[in-house]
Formats: sequence, C-alpha cells, structure tokens
Amino acid sequence: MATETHAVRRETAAPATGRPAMPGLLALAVLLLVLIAAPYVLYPVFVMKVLCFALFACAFNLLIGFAGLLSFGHAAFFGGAAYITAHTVKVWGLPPELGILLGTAFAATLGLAFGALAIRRQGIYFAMITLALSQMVFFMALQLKFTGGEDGIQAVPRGHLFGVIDLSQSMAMYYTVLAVFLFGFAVIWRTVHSPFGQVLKAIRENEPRAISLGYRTDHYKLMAFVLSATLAGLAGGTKAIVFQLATLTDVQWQMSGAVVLMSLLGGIGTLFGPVVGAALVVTLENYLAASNLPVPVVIGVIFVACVLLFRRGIVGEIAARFGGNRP
Amino acid sequence: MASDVILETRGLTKEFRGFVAVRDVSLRVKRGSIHALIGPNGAGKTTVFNLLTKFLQPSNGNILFNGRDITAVKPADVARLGIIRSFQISAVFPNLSVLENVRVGLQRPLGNSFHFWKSESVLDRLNGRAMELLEDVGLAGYAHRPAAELPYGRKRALEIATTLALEPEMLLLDEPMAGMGHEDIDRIAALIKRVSANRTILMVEHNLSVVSNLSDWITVLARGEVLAEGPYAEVSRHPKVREAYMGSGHA
Amino acid sequence: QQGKVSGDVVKIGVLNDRSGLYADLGGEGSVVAVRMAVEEVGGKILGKPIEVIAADHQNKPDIGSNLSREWIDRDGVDVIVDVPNSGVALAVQEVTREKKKIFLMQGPATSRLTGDACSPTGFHWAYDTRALAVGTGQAIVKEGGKSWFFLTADYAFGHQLETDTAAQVKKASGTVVGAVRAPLNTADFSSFLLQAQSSGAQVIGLANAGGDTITSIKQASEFGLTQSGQQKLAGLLIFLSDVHALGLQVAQDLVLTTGFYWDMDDEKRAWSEKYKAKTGKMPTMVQAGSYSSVKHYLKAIEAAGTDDGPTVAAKMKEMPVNDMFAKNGKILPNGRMVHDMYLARVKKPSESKGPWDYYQIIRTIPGDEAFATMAESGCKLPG
Amino acid sequence: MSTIFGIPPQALFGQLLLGLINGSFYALLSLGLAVIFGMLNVINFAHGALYMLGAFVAWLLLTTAGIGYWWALLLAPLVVGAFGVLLEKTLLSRLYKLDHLYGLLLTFGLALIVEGAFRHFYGVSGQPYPIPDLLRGGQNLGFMFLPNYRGWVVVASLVVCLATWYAIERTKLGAYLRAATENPVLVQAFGINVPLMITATYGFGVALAGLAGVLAAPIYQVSPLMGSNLIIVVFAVVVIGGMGSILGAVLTGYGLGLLEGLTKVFYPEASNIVVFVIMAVVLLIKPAGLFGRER
Amino acid sequence: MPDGATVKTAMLEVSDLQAFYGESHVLHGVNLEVRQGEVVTLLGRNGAGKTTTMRSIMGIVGKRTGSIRFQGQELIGMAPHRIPRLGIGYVPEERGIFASLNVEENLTLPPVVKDGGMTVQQIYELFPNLQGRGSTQGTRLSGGEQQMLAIARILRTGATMILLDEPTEGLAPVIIEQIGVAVRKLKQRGFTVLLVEQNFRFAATIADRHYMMEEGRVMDMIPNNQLAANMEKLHTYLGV
Ligand SMILES: Nc1ncnc2c1ncn2[C@@H]1O[C@H](COP(=O)(O)OP(=O)(O)OP(=O)(O)O)[C@@H](O)[C@H]1O
Ligand SMILES: Nc1ncnc2c1ncn2[C@@H]1O[C@H](COP(=O)(O)OP(=O)(O)OP(=O)(O)O)[C@@H](O)[C@H]1O
Ligand SMILES: [Mg+2]
Ligand SMILES: [Mg+2]
Repeated sequence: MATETHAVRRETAAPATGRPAMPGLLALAVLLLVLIAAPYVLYPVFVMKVLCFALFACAFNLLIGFAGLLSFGHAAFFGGAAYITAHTVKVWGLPPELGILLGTAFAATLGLAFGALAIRRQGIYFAMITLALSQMVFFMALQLKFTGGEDGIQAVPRGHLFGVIDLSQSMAMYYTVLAVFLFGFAVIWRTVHSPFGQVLKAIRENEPRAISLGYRTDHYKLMAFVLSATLAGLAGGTKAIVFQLATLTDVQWQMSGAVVLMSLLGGIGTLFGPVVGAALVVTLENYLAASNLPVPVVIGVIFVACVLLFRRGIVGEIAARFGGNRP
Repeated sequence: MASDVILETRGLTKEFRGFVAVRDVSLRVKRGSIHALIGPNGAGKTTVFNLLTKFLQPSNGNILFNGRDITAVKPADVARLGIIRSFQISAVFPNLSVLENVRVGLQRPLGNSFHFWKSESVLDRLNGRAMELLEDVGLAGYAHRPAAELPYGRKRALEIATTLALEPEMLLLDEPMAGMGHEDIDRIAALIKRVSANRTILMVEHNLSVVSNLSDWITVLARGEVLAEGPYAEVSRHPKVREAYMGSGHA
Repeated sequence: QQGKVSGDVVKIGVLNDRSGLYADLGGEGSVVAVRMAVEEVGGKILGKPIEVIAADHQNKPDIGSNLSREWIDRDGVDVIVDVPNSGVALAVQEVTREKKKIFLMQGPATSRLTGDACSPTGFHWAYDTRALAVGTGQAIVKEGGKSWFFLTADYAFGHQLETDTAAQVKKASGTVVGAVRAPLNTADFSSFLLQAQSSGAQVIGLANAGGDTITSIKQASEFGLTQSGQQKLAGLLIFLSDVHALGLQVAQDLVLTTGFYWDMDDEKRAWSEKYKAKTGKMPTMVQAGSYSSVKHYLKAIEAAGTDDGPTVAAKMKEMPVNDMFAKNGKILPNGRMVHDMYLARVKKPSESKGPWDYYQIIRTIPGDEAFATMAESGCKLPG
Repeated sequence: MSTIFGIPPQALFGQLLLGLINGSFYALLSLGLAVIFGMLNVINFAHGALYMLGAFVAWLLLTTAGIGYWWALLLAPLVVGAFGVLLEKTLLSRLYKLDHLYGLLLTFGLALIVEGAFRHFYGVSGQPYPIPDLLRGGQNLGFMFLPNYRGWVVVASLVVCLATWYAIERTKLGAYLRAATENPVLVQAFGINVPLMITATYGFGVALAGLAGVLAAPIYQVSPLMGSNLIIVVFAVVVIGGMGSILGAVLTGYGLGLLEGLTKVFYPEASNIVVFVIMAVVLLIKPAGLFGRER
Repeated sequence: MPDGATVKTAMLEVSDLQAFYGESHVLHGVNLEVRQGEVVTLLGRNGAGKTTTMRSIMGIVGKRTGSIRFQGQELIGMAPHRIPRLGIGYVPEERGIFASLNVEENLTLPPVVKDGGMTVQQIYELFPNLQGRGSTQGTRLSGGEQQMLAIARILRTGATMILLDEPTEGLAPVIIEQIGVAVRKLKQRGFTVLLVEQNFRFAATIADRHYMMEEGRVMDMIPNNQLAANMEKLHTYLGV
C-alpha cells in the first residue's frame, strides 16, 4: 500500500472498461439527430464553426485524455493546416477536398516533427515545449510571404466538392462539414477503443512498467501525437474552407488555450465532452462579442471555475453522476 | 556447454559520478534454474537488475543473452527478447481492470498494438488465457475490479501474472516478497516454483527462507562485487557471507 | 425594395476592437462618435428610427467575418462601421460585398481595401497606407530630411509601409540608406535603434504600428537618439491616442501624418470638445472619421430615399463630403474618400499649453497628392 | 581585425551589452518561475501577468499617490507578493493534491483574468513611466551610449538572482523548501509549518516578477500585454535551463539574452524564434535541459 | 489499562481512535497505551491499520476522532506541525528520503526539538553505511541505506518518543540485527518506541509488549514474556 500513496492519481482517468456501451451509443444517436437538424434551427455558419472546433477539441482530447499528454501548442496544427488549405485552394486553385487533404497532411508532418521532440519530456515540460514550438509556427506564419502576415489569407473560394457539389450553398457546405466531423469523430472513437488505445492507457498509467513489458512507449506516444495533430489539421483545413480565410488567430497560443478550455469544460477523457465544450465556448464567444463584458476576463473566470469546481467537466460530471460507465 | 547458460555478464561495471555501485560482476545464469541474487543493502542488486534490463547503461562490461550481446539494446527491446522484470515497488496499471492488466501483457506479442483502426474486441480472444493466468495467481475473483483496489500482496501477484502473460524466457524479480504477509509469501513462493518449470528466474530477495527454499544457485553481492557463489547450503556456510550479510542469527 | 427602409429601421453596427491593441484609437470612442452623428439628425431618418449596435471583433478575422455575417443575416444590420485591423477589415469586406451592404472603414490601414480588394459598397475614410507614405515620406524630404533608415515591423503590413514610403522618399529625391526588420511585438528595440543610429541617416522611419511604435519611440528617447538633433523620428502610423500614451517628454519632435487634428479650426474644436465631454478624451482621426462617414451615409439615405446598399453607395459617391472632418472631400469609385492630410510635429513639453495640445501642423498635403487615383489604385470596379 | 563577420567589434560589444540587459529580465522572471515550480510544482502561467501587475502598481503609485520609483521598487513587489499570497491561499492551495497540470490551467485562467481586467480599465496602448531622476542620462562608453538606467537594471538583477540562489541552495530554509516540494506531509511531520512556507514561497516568487515589472516600467511602456509576450520566451528559457536548478534558470536567462542580442545583429528576422530553435536543439541533445537533473 | 501496577507514567494514550481516508473509514476505535521507556509493537496483517494509527498520531490522515494524548496533551485538533515539536519522531514506512536533498541535508533536515539527540558522529557509528555518502543524492542510496537514513535523521532531533513503521522491510539480516541493537540502545537511553512490524521474530527480540491489530481495531495485547503461551492467538491474528 505504502508505495502507492504518493503516486498522483489523475482525476480524469477513470477506468474505461469494455467497448462503447449502450449510453454511449444512445448519446451518439442523439448527437447525430441534433446535428442533422441543427442548420434548420440555428444559424448554419455558427453550427459549422462549432463542428470545426468540436473536431479540434476531440483531437486535442485524444492526446490529453487518453495518452495523458497536455499539449499547449495544438494551434500550430490547426492553424498550419488552415494556411496550407487556404493557400492551395486559393492560389494553386485546388478543389476543396484536395486542399483539406494537403492541409491535413501538413499537420501530420508537423505533428511528427514536434512530437518527436516533445515526447522526450513529460507533464509540464511537455506542455511548455509544445507551446514554445507552436510559437515558432506562429512567427513563421507572421513572417512568411504566402501567409499574408496580419491580413492572413482571405477570400478563399469554397469551390466545388469533387467538382460537383457547390459549397457556396450553405447547406451543402454544412453537410460536408458534418461528414468531416463525423469521420474524425469515428476515427477517435475507434482509436480509443482499439488495441492501440488499450496500450496507450497502459502507458498513461505506468510507463516504466509498459516498457518492461516490451512496449516501445515513445512510439506509441508519438503515434498518438501524430494522430491528434492530423485530426486537428483536418479541423483547421475544413475551417479555412468554411470561413474562406486563414489568419494568425488560428495559430496563436490563445487558440491552444481555447481548445484546452473546450476539453476541460466538456470533460477531459470523455468522448463527447469536447463536443459539448466546443459548442459552449463558441456560443459564449459569439455572445460576449456583442456584450460589454471583457471577453478574456469571462473566459478566465470559466477556466478557474472549471479547474476548481468541476474538473471532470460537464460530460464527466454527468457520467460520474449517472452510473459508472462513461460514454 | 554454452547453451546451458542463458544469461551471462562479463565484467559488468556501473559507476555513478565516481561511486562504483557494481564492479566487475560476471554472472552466469543457467537455463531453467532459479538463481538468487542476495547481498547487504546497497550491494548493487537493483543496479544489476537495472543494467540487465537496460534501465541503466553499464559503464563497462558486456551482457549476453542466449549468446547474443545485448549490451546496446534498448529496454523495450530487451523485453521483446524475452527478459521481463518486476519492480521493487509494485507496478500495475492502477486504473485498468485486473483482466485488462493481464491483457496488456498478452496483447504485445499479437503485433496489433499499433492498430488504432481495429476494435478492441479483437482483444477478447485473449480473455480465456488471461483468466487462466489470473486463476494461477489466485486473482480470478478480482478480474473486473480496477487494479488500484487490490491489496498490496495481490498487486504483486497481478504483476507476476502480467509478466507471465508474455511467456518470458527469463524472469527478473526484484524483492517479490517485500511487504507481504506470510500467507501471501507462501502463495507467491509456490507460484514462482511452479512457473519456473520451463523458464529461468533471476531474483533478488532478502527473505532467506524463501531464498533457501526456492533457489538452485545463489550469487552473493557485497559492495558491488561478487562475494560468493554456489548452492544455498554452501554459500550460507561461507564466513564472509555470514559476516557481511546473514549475521549471527542464521547459523 | 426601392423607396423604403429595410426592416423599418436603419441599423448601424460598429464593429471594432474594444479591448485590444486598437481599442484606444477606435473602440468605444467610435461608437460615441457614431451616436453623435445619429443624434444630429434627430435619431430618425425617412421617418424610421436609427439604431446603433456595437461589438468587439477581438482582432480576429474569423470572429469579425462571422459577426458581420450574423449581423446582416439575422439582425438586419444595414451598415458596418470602423473595423480596425486590416485582416479583419478584409474579411468583413468580403462579407459586405457578398451581402451588398455598406461598409465604412476607419481603422484599417491597408490601401488594398480600395485596391485589389475593393468593393462597390466599401468606403475607406480617414486614411490609408498610401496617404501615410506620401505624407510622411514626401513631405519630410521636402522639409529637409533627405536620408532615411527604416525600422520595419517584420510582417506584410510593415513591409508594405516601408516599400511605399521608400518609394515616396525616392520620388522626392531622398535616399534610403538602410533598413532593419524587427519582429512583431519586440519588447526591446535597443539593438535595432543602435543600428539605426550608426547608419547616420537623418530620418528614422518607424514602419510599424501599435505597441511596437510606442516602444520604439520610447526607447529611442532613452538612448538619446533624437536629442543630438542630427536624427529625426518619423512615425508612419501614429494616432493621437499613441502620443497621449507616450507623453510629450518622450514623443517630442516626432513627425507624423494624420487625417485629422482637433485643434485646427473652430468647427473641429467645437465638435471635439463635445466629444471630449462625453469620453474625457480628444478624438483620433478614426473616431472623427466614424462620425463623418456615418453623417455622410445618413445624408445619402435621405437623398436616395432608401437604405438599399448599392443605391446608397452610388448616392454617397455622387455627393461631396463637407463637414467638420473634411472640406470638399470626394469619393472615388473604389470607395476612397479623398481629403486633405496633414504633416504634424509633436510639440515639446514646453510648447504645449495643456493636455491634448500635442501637434503642430507643419504642412497640409492636398488630398489628390495623398491618395491614389482610381487608375493607380488597382481596383477593378468600373470607374 | 577591424570587423567580426562584417560587424565592427565596437558595435558588437554594444549589442552584447544590450543582450545582457534583456537577459536580466529573463533571468529575474525565470528565477521566479523556477522557485515557484521547484517548491509548488506549479508552472505559474500567471507570472507574466504579475510582472505586468508590478509595473502597473508602480505606475498607479506614481500617478495616484505621487510615490516615486524608489519606493515603488520596494512597495510594488510587496503588493504583488501579497496578491500572490492571496491567490495561493484561496485558489492554488486547493490543487496540490492533483496533477500538476491543473496548476498550469488555473494560473492560465488567472493570467487571462488579470490581463483582461487591466485591458478593460486601462486600454492597451500603455502608460508612460519616467526614468527616475537619479538614473537619467547615460555613459558614453565609446562604442555605445549606455543609459544609466539600463546599467542599473543589470546590477540590480544580478544581485537579486545571486541572493535568491544562495538562499535556496545553501541555507537550511532552502532545504526545507526543497524537501517540502517532494513530500509536504512528511516535512510537516518533522514539525515544519509547510502550508505557511508554501504560501510564502509563492508570494516571494511572484514578488520577484513584480520587481522585474517595476524595473521594466521605465524601459518599456506600462501596458497590460507586456507580460503575455514575454512569458512564453521565459518558459522556453526555463525548458532550456532545466527546472532542476535555480542557478540554471539564472544562467540560461542571461545567456539567452546575449544570444538573442547577437541574432538581432546578424539575422534580426530570426530573433523571435532563436530561443525556440535553441530549445529544440537542447532537447535533442540533452532532454533534461542544460542544468536539469535527470528525473 | 492492565494490572493497575502502572509504575511508569503513560506517555501516549490512544482511546477510541477513528480515522478516515476520504470516505473510507479505516480505524474503528483503536485503544492503546505506551509507557515511558517502553518498546511497544503493533502487529497485524497487511491493511490492518497499523500505519494509519501512526499517521493519526502525527496528525497526517484526512480526518480522525477520539482521543490521542501525549504526556497529557491532546493531539487531536492540534496543527500537524506542532505535534513533532512535543518530542515525537516519525519514521514512515516509505522512508521518505528526499531526492532533491543530499544525504547530509536529509540527515539534518528535521529540526532539533529537544536536547539530548544523537550527534552526527554517533549516528555514523550506528550506521557506518552512511558515512562518507554525505553529498550523494538521498534517493540514490540503496533501499536499506535509505531506511537507515530515515531512522538516523530522527535520532538527531532529540525526540523522546519514536514511531517506527516497518523499519526492517527490505533489509538484510545483518542490518536488521544492527537495527535491533540500535533500538535496544535507544531503549536504554530512555527513548520510548512504538514499532510497526511484519517481521514478528524481530519484534519479539526487542519489544516489551505487542498489540494485535485487525481491521482497524486493537484486538489484543500480549506482553513479550507471555508470547510463548499465546502462540495460538498469534497464529490466528498473523498466520505465523
Ligand atoms: N491513502 C489512502 N486512501 C484510502 N485508503 C487507504 C489509504 N491508505 C491506506 N488505506 C487503507 O486503509 C487500510 C489500513 O491501511 P494501513 O496502511 O494503515 O495498513 P497497515 O496495517 O499499515 O498495512 P501494511 O502492513 O500493508 O503496511 C487499508 O485497507 C488500506 O487499503
Ligand atoms: N543513480 C544512482 N546514483 C548514485 N548512486 C547510486 C545510484 N543508484 C544506486 N546507487 C548506489 O549504488 C549502490 C547500490 O544500490 P542498489 O539499489 O543496487 O542496492 P541494492 O543491492 O538493491 O540494495 P537494497 O537491498 O537495499 O535494495 C547504493 O550504494 C546506492 O546508493
Ligand atoms: Mg534494491
Ligand atoms: Mg503499513
């Protein structure tokens, strides 16, 4: 017993046993229905924004929630991909699907490079290293020619998906984004509940032990990092097409902070948490923009409140309250 | 006969900033034996373990496993060659269930551990073997509890089950009995005896009754050097060993 | 559509930075200025009420574009005002172009807004990079500052400002002896200033903005760059609020170009005092411009009898701009409002009679010189 | 040789000196971060905001109460330290049992609040703060004009850094602090009032940031954003130095200041990233940082 | 408690002690007494609550109720850092050697609370392994050396009552002997010792009395000289 007492137990990490259970599938069905109906009730561009950020947050959460690695530099992948997509679509004239693909590939490559460096350290160091590396991307985005400095890349044409579907139609765009989101979400779901996900959890729990069993843990962590970066890139590239722009906002460290907030608010280590968190944060940002309240202060207060009062996040709290099996 | 020796070290030395913790240790572990490493505190036993499993890099000397030089191999790869260790401080995956703990061990040789696109249900076919292993260590009743909830002794048992899951050719056990009650000690000792049937075991242990009952061969370390070697009866008569380690109580 | 007011209300949305780097030069002050314009027409036009709403775009283009889209689609906003930060303005320009709504730009600097990114319903009012370059570049050479060294913020905006100004300097037969590129948000400019100093140039042009400008001016004073009298600092983008923040002790003798200064004639003074009574500050050119542009916009609605975007835009371009901000200002087809610009020198503490008495106007730059012609602008709209 | 890589040596010395001055700020800030991290295991993301607070307190003292620089140098760190004590007592202290990442997140939120509040009330263009009369003017060193004030900054920061290092690495109190970091419960069981010590440590680390803020006020504009840009560089400094040692934080701070200064001469475009590039290289060669202890 | 012949004064009296870790209730009314100059052991299986009893005395468990009196003073409700200053030294089960301190710093860390503690020289005589290792990082010592260091640093403080939690765990027989010698010496010098042990044989060589714990309760008390007569009980409590 004694040896166990000062091993810090991550609060968020509850036993995630078994495969997607009934409540999870139910939640998924509800989510799907809501998302299909959403553009008829809500402002479609707004819902698209939510979806892009939800995917981004889910990708981020894959890393912290299931590999125990807090990245404070995910904006680099999100924003980096947005720039590449915007540039290839606008300047090279690629169709949107190819642009997004290239953006995603870029994020994956960047993820490989950053990951290889960052996984050399753990915990807080990891967070700081990712933060610093993403700052590099920020400065590059600021100084390189093709990124357009402070102006960013504007007026990116939405174009025709596969040459047929006209994305300038709001609904066509919406369902495309929804498809991208669902694809990304499915990948994450599958990853979490896969043999790979199982090893990842083991590493998060006790890394030296995993090594002694013969797992090259660095490879797994790197793989998780690259997966997460890739999906963040997918979100960023899609966002560039939706908003028809890619700007410094996407690569700023505040963006990395925002995605942390989304996951934290919704529930780190839960599958649906980041979706809920993203929806809340995006709504809040929209609402605050029109109010007289200082935005950073409000966001900061929520941050503090989450950390102090509901660390498990909204979905995490609900899951904890209504029976053990988390979605 | 060379094939008789599964693990061999030659002139193994480890120096920490001027302090020599292990000096010129040459071990020969026979295949299929239970080999104990004993010695006073600070003799360098854990350090030797760490060197063998490459958690530490030797300052000097070579390590040969099955005749192959593994001195430059990485820890995870040492494990892949078939040398699995347990830790002096119990090492389980606290928030995984007991069954899952064992499956983490069983899963590795499958080679699907990077398959993030497959369902984890592919792991279900491991459940049968996992339960067998749990049965072996007396943990079948705990299969679906999180490992964190197990009492200390059971955790050690779980650790051994996970280790055995890998069918290691060679097991390194660092003080497997430390902190255990008497019943647990007997249970684990019996288990070790049982699993030793077709594999080699190298263990560090202070509990001399366990050592004397289990081990075929004993190496005594003191101040980083090999002081004596041989079967228990012989070693325990060695005056230097009595002086440096056993004391007057174990005549 | 013709002859009526959409949604029975004329809705003016002031979209700007209310908490960030540009909050002081626009921010709430722009909203106050717009309200003053609305009050002057009695809060009603064509018998319909005028409503003013405001929001913070936080200098994020996506928030800006999203907000303006929502404003227009859902809240029936007819005109968007201010939008500092060229990046956000370019994004909003895309939205207003698509939705055919009027966009009255004050805060953003880049002349691209009336160049390759021009829109039939977009109006650029108070100043732009080209006017700043002409004002500071040409006018200073004419005042005797022949050789230049640039301290440039290392991103698109800074580069553009440097290139434009350097071109103007050369046009007036001055020389550029060198330039150094400082990264954005540099905390310490002393290295760069030292390089500028040792270049021996007569004028050090600060091709940067916001915090960078302020810090570089402050540190130039610390290192005694201008005290020797041999070198002059020229700010390429400086607002009254910046000078106020720096204080005269530090900012003295800085040369800059502005589109408006409160203490130039009675009309400006009267309006500015009224503004100051509401905000406690004197207006910047952005805030005064917000007033002027909305005033003109309302006049155009009155004249056109509708608030339909393209119709009003056409009307605005027909009418000369005559108010306290500009005399006989005219609007080019690309939306550029052409008016006089002024070269100013910041007073020494001893010259200043009190708070806000900061500038001495040393030269008036006629609008036609300051701003690009339609042909030069590169705008593809029908002239 | 009249030039070094095309730069006259005189100018180079000048630039090196300037680098040292920046390094002084890096050192002071990374020292405070290292102290807090060392003792509380919290990455104080609010460090930049508290640095800003220090500068603002000095400015407020001057504008509202007419209290000048020298008093501010004493009072502002006290005020910031007291604020830190308050934060620690009411918020941070609830997180010690959890993963350290929560401390990072909490202080991140705090930084947003403090900075946002100051932005809201004082705008962002910043407020001027005069150089104290005593330190006006400068010395002509032949190769450059060194403002007296900058010379003072270097001296002051050196003294503070050395004193702090000594107190932590060489005194009994320091040993308590280090031990309490690892196992506060046990240190308490030895009869030491650990909660008090932790609070005091946070207060002290934060006061160092406040002090840096006051020192910075006359050089930079007193602005709500002055800290947020600096803090990420300081994080990188800390990663490069390795968190294990106080001395490491200080030396790396000065060293990187110098390197950054050189970059500004040879390749100014890269001066913003040079720190991060160095960080990447250091991590590749020595993952624990230059002075860090492995594990 | 026992035969009324309380020659020596009770130094530590624990009555109806209940202790909790968060929501789990671990001690259910522990009663025991340690007299001045005695060596008393707590025996029991893993998880019986021995460590928790010690931690309760030191005031470092989540919540506790009942009464713990040390030389007449009530400890429940007292700030944890004041308890050791009364003269109680604690050697934790997990040893608690500090990695960021070297051996010497570890040794001199606990403040001296009373006169009469051992000098560093005396300590080195007792534990020769520690000699010359002063500048080694504390946790780089071997497990056994760390145990010695953990005991040694308490001996310096002059605490008159020492709580030793499983001091022999993981130690070589020679060292165990040495520790036995050390404890006996402490006893001679008038120290009072409360000892938690798994190693019953060792306990029998040094203790005056033994308390048997099971599931958070004290079940029985056996004086050392009556051990032989009580072997059966021991079997049921400890499975020896
Ligand atoms: N930090 C903790 N949180 C929750 N329960 C705990 C904690 N520490 C101990 N326990 C539980 O309290 C009970 C008593 O533990 P304690 O450590 O006092 O036993 P012990 O008699 O010292 O056993 P051992 O011989 O294993 O050291 C056990 O059931 C244990 O699981
Ligand atoms: N990383 C290190 N740096 C310096 N010295 C070390 C390090 N690791 C171990 N040592 C020293 O090496 C010696 C051997 O330690 P080791 O842990 O191998 O002993 P051991 O035989 O396992 O003892 P025990 O039975 O007490 O566990 C000890 O004196 C220890 O202090
Ligand atoms: Mg050992
Ligand atoms: Mg115990």
